[in-house]
Amino acid sequence: MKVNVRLFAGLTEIVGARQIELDLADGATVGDLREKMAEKFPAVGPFLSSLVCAVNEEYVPAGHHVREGDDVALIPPVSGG
Amino acid sequence: MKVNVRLFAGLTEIVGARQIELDLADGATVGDLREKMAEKFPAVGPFLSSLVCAVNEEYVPAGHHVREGDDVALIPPVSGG
Amino acid sequence: MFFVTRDPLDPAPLVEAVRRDESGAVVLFYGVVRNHNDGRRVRSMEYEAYESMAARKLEEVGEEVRRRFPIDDIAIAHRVGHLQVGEPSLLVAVASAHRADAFEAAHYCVDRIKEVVPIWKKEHWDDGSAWLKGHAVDVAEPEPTSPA
Amino acid sequence: MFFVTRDPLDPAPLVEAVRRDESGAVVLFYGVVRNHNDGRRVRSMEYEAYESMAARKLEEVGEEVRRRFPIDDIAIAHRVGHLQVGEPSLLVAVASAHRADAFEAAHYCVDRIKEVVPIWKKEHWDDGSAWLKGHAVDVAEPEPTSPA
Repeated sequence: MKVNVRLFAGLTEIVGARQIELDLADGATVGDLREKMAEKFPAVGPFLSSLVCAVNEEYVPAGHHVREGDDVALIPPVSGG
Repeated sequence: MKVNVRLFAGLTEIVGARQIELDLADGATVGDLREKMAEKFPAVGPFLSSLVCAVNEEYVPAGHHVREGDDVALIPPVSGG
Repeated sequence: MFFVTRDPLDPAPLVEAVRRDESGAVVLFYGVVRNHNDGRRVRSMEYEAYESMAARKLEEVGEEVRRRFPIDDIAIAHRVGHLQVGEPSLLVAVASAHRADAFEAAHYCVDRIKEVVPIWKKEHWDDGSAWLKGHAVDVAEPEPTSPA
Repeated sequence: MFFVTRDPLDPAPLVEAVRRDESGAVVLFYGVVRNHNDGRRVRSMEYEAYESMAARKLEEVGEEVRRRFPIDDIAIAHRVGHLQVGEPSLLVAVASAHRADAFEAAHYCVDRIKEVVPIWKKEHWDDGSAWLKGHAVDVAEPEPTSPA
């Protein structure tokens, strides 16, 4: 399945895009998505451990299953306020 | 010596004036002033222990000597804010 | 900026006065007349002050807060007269580089104002009124007047 | 009232929104762009948000604060875009009957915003710029979603 992933802040600059498309196996988890991300964009590797995934605007753990059509975002460490 | 004493809040209502004149011996202390006050206005008696004296806009202890021309005020428990 | 006034309080000038370009946080406290106290319905509140001394004491409290907390600046305004429910009687503005200092300093400041500033309030109910009990000023233990 | 906006922040509507006739205290917090950080001179600050999620998270934080503290109400506004030194990026307003609750709730609220709301800032200096390190969101330990 194809999943669109939103990127923000420094991640946007590393990848060079605000949104990317990843090709994932059906039943893939957020953990799988992160591995695919590191594979496709090696420069993201050093930051992967600090990234958290949001699916449909809720933070989800690595074991969460992604479904086609989900609104997925990779969230770097936050610094609002 | 004659000393003018400012009164506030509930004290004004008990005494019926915003300012009174007391006749004190030269060298009188704030403690003496309070006694004179209780003598002249017996209704103030029950409240005397909670009253503090300010001389020239500074709180002073009971042993403080009052001088002619001092700006004296009796300060009931405060409730600003 | 420390003052006692009969006019409605406007927070904007206080916030302007305390903020520096170094400030990352401003905390603004509003003391507001509320519609209840000690289980009674309050209709309005009358504030009386020994005005000249109260303004001096507000400044003294402000200076004490400046000594105790690493803040950029502090401002205090207290209103007197007859206030309706919802109207602010007290504004305290504190600016600091870091937020914890502004929160702590503003809270401490309000506590001190209630202990030492010669202002009194009288509650008005539907069927009467009374001066609040208040806090007897502690002359034996004044606030510190030199740096701690 | 919880929102993310590109427009300059105005505190008055937030204070209006949170005050009730029961409220005796309103605490208003301003997070402001300051001219220094980590020993460097800051010229301006750029805020980026995952806007729709950030607005939801501000509301979630507000609801968490309402559950944890006996307050009358809370409102939060966060600005995004390019802000100059001295401009507020964040406003938090809390009203309560008693002042300690408003101070504590507002302080806790700001701490939580910095932990969970998807907003990022980039410092601009005279000779460059960088995204701030920030706080990795803790997914294993989300904020409580039911009453404590």
